[in-house]
Amino acid sequence: MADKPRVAIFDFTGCEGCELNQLNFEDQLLDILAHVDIVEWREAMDGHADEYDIAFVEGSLSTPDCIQRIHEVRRKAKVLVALGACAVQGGVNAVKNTHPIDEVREEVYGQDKYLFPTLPALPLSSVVKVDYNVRGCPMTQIEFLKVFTSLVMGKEPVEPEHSVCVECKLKENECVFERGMICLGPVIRAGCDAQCPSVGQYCTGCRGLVPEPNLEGMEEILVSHGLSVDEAWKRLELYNANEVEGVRS
Amino acid sequence: MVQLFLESDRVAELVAHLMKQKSVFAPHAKGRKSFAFEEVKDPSAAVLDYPRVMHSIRKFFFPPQETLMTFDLKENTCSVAETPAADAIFFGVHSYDLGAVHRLDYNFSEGNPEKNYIARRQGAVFVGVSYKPDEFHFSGSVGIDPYDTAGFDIFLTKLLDGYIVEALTPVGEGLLDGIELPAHEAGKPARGHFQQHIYLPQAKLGQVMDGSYQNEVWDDTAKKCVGCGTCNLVCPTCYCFTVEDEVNVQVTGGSRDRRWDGCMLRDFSAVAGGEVFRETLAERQRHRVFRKFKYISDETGQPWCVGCGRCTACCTAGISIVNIINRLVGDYEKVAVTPI
Amino acid sequence: MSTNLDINVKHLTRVEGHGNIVVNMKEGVLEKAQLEIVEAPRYFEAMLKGRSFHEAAIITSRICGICSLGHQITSLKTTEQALGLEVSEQTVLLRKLLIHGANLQSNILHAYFLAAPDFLNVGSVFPLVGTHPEVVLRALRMKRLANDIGDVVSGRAVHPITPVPGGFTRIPTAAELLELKRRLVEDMVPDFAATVETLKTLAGAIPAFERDTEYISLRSDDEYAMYDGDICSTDTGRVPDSEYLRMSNEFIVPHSTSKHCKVNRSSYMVGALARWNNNHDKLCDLAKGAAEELGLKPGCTNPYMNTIAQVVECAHCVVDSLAIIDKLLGDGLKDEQPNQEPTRYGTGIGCTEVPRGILYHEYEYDRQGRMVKANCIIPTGQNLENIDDDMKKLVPEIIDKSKEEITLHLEMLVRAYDPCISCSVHMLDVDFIE
Amino acid sequence: MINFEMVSPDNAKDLYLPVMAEIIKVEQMTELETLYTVALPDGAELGHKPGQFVELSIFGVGEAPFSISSSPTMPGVFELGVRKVGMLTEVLSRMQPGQKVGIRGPFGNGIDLENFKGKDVLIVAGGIGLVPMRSMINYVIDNQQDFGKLHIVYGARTDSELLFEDELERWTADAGIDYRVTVDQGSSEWTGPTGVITTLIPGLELDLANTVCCICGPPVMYRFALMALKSKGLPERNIYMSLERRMKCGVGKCGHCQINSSYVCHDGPVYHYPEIKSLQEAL
Ligand SMILES: Cc1cc2nc3c(=O)[nH]c(=O)nc-3n(C[C@H](O)[C@H](O)[C@H](O)COP(=O)(O)OP(=O)(O)OC[C@H]3O[C@@H](n4cnc5c(N)ncnc54)[C@H](O)[C@@H]3O)c2cc1C
Ligand code: SF4
Ligand code: SF4
Ligand code: SF4
Repeated sequence: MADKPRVAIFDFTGCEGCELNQLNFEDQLLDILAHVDIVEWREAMDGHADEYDIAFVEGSLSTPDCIQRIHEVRRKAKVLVALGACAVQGGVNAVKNTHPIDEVREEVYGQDKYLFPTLPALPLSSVVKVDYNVRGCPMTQIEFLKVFTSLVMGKEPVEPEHSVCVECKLKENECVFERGMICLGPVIRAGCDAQCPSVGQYCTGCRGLVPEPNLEGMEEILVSHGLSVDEAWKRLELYNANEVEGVRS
Repeated sequence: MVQLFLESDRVAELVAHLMKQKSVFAPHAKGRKSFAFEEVKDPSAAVLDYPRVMHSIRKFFFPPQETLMTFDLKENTCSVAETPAADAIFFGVHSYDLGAVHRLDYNFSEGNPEKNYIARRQGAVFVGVSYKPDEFHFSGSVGIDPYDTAGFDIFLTKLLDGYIVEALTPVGEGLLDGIELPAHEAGKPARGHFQQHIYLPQAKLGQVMDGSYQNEVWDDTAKKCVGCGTCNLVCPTCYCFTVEDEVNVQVTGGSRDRRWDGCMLRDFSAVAGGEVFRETLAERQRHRVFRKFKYISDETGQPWCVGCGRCTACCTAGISIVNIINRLVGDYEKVAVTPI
Repeated sequence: MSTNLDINVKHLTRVEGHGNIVVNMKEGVLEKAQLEIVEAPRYFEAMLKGRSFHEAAIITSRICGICSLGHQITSLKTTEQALGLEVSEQTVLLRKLLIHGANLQSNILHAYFLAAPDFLNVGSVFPLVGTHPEVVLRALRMKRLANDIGDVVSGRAVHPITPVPGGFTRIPTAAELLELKRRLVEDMVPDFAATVETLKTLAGAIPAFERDTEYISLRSDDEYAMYDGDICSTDTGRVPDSEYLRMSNEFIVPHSTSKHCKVNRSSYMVGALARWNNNHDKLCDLAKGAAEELGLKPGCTNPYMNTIAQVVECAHCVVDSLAIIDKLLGDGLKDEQPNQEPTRYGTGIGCTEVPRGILYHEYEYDRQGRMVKANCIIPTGQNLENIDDDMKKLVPEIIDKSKEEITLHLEMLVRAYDPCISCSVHMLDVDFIE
Repeated sequence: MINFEMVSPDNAKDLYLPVMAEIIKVEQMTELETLYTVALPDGAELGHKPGQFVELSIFGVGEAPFSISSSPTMPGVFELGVRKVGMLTEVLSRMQPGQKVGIRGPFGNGIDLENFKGKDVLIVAGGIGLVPMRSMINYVIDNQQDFGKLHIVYGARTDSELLFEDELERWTADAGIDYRVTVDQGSSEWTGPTGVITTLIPGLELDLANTVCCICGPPVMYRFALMALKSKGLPERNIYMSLERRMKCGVGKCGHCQINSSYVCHDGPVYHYPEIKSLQEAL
């Protein structure tokens, strides 16, 4: 990328919190703009672009229209970065996938449920090739900057594979288990600097599971700290329903 | 050795006296029921009666995250980061944590002596305090007594109403100059009992480990272990690290930083191409325990575990290193012991 | 004068979420003037079913990143009422502080980043970096501080972390609050004055358009109602929040994946302008002064003035934040644990003023503390019918203008409402024809 | 207490600070592998032994270990053969002559030349394993008087992945070298043998008691090469192998490269087989 890379930002099914978090780079926004040209960003500007070097995409895929649009984005983008839990894992949206889809529709539409088409909430990677992930709900700002500077430098961003506990311990936080709470940190990917335990809240798992998680072991931990088996899996599912579904027996 | 007496309500006075001479670091209450070593700002906030601090004082000599060098991307140059000497009094250290510092001294000094650690380590003065073993301590089983004064400049032994104060080095004696303390006449009280034990004398552990490479305990433990790495990160004798370059947003420079790492983590031994040299949690757990009880121990004759109990206390899955060792001891002695 | 007009703005920019403006006039007869909501439906009520009360606010705050704090606080109030969890005065004060922070950040974002480019005739805030650097830097500084209120008090401005049922998992320190106070006084107050000055020079760009409608907001005797109060209509006065269903009356229209609302007339408006019309007497002097300078008068019926009402409200947020910080520090911060021991299991209703207007949640929990039923009524949904009615009145009034100008007027109108579309589609998925 | 004396700060070293070395020449060997010729500042000699490695760093990207591929007999510069596999090697693959990289080292024990002197030398190299072994090969060639016969057994996945083609030709032509090569899967142009590297070992004519062997290749190769060599009758004590592990410091501190109790960066990467036979994690 010789000249300034052209960047486009898109949103699919999600809360747009990740995009907002980009607008929240008050201290770095001008530096970021110095390195790239933003050519399309519906939430913040008018205009469309036909081609771009990097597409940042927020949100999960949940309608036929989404699927069509993501293919188009992929075609036009050299590098596609999934932004946030919805785009990377399906996010909170995927909780609906754990209920039979008919039940979901009935809950919302009652007898009119067959009027409305819907798909399970899917991560981008289930439909197109995703080059890099910026995880988190909302996407983690420090990680976004890492991926961003890496792309500007032309190097591959690397994703952490260790658990949130590692970062939590580096900060010498009191483990929230010590406060009689539960926490998903042991099986969740680091990169957020253990944001939630650092302020006394348990890690709800927004950054996705570590590779090869021992989920049975995690279930045992949660149950030994007072959750029912069902509740334990529900907590694990909050952001990771698409991954956990396969494992839960 | 001259023994002096410090009343409980004069501890803050002693801390204030020490603060006049050097900066003082001491345990402070942190969170709901934890303790952490921090620089003392208010002498009355220093705590002497605590089970264990979350991180041992290793964090001052080998910080959790540390910049090794900074670099300039435009000029393609680098310069080494400052590593100032600690030059402070560490007040209220438990004997096992000082034992752990000595082990780190060995690791960073033998082979290639590392400036970062050794420079930071300079000027450190240690004031120890005895402790009452809780349900996790087992340092008695690895040869470190709660009253062990080895390496301390001053040691405080807890009595009901105060502390016996002993200056053990000339530095320690100097620090006590100018504070009036009465002599302590009676001897030291008997120390509290450990609730946790390894069921075999330390000297025989080497033999136990020799036959333990293939043992079911590793697989059994791996079923419960979630590989979060906490046991490595809290261990006062763990010294592994990883290194990563950070680049600023302007993309003009950055720093090469290191942070604590742990052999329980999957990516610790992963290389490009996807090969992971210790693929399973069982192999990783074994490596951790062997690092504490065999590998360096064969070289030095000392266990590299100091019995602080942190890894057990912090393990959310409830895995106990004492139970693992005792399972191995049991198999070695052919007797049944507690399950892990 | 053209008698045929066909406007179709697909995926309107600089609003939150996906919506299309469709206007269709044939031979002088307006066939269609509406905001079509095409955001994908998200099924939040279904997601909440069976979830622990610990998770309710975590999930509902993901309805919307822009108003995540509003959803979170409303959800917590609802859960606390349903489970009989008392919260301390400190908790309430901290929540009010958070609401001010969120309101500030949202209003500043809207005024500077989303609306201002219209006044200055550019497509986004980015070109302003070159042409009006001091304005952009000021906007960033104000937004940073507003977000920092969220970061300090709730751990993170977007999807706050520490507010949980029964209180907070972490209480900010006195030093952190003092620093916020210092920055509010030293930076925010002068920046606000400068904002008013800047806006005064742009006031001519605000279209003159009036349409009388019903305005609904919270109202309280004690203060400018944000955290709680009665539901108050300019048409029919105050009712308690338990009557929220009657005061919103959701109904389905075919061109929107979000439900519409009406009460006493064909439509009503919520948001900063509704709050101003109902509660201007409760504003602080700084806000009242700003309103006067910017020409915002009680009983205002120009929806474009919503942006101005938002700016005026900012002054109140700043002044009241300072008062809250003083009170918290004066009382002394207490390291309280959240109260999470339910005393009952039943139904709760929560309503709060969030930046875009009144937000209602209603939950029912079972005896395990799991959600049985949930209902959320979102401000943008309540405004949609009002937007359509505005457009229907506006288009004939400006039909002499060029198509581009008409389109811009319509886009500006919709943006003036600062609609938050992803919020509004929590419920419905309706097929519509473009 | 642990019985030892801590080094004084004056004797401790800045272990992690690289010197800036210049890339003199870049030669694309295959699609993935590139050979870099590197010069230290002020014409300084690296002073390495065959089998040692350096830590190469690119600021902002990171640092990684690479074996020194040139023989110590090559003056003034040294060579690194690098396969593009990840973050650092990808950025490195775009670098041009004149650009500078950080170098620390040489590190590691290197090949214990004393044990090879006066003996026949057998090199078994798989894939990129030829990169480190080439240092030894060229060292032996340049010091022929000190060694007996040189056998080279080399295997690659395909003929397009064969490294150092000029040199391979020279080795083939040199009557003094017994050079054998095989590829797992040959292209239509390939006329040599196909099959995994171990298929070449039975046919070797070795003076078993007087031949010292060094093996280097991908992790899976070691066990099979060993089996073949042992069934050939080569005594275990004549076998050396160069191993690879993740490394973060190269100086025996970071812990990543440990094989049981042994540090690859310090005690290796070249191991005497009888010494690591008992290390379960080695092979
Ligand atoms: C003693 C030794 C000699 C080597 N010699 C050569 C050589 O001559 N030519 C060559 O192409 N490769 C060699 N390697 C392998 C080379 O170090 C890796 O290919 C390189 O680290 C990959 O880095 P990367 O950043 O491109 O890959 P990434 O996958 O992005 O690696 C990320 C990080 O993982 C670590 N890592 C990954 N793979 C390895 C590995 N195999 N060994 C150590 N650390 C690793 C590095 O620290 C790196 O920073 C050698 C390795 C060792 C240990
Ligand atoms: S609080 Fe959570 S992330 Fe932190 S150490 Fe405990 S379990 Fe791990
Ligand atoms: S601690 Fe857990 S829930 Fe919180 S930001 Fe990190 S990964 Fe997400
Ligand atoms: S292994 Fe466990 S008990 Fe032993 S020193 Fe380390 S943390 Fe303490």
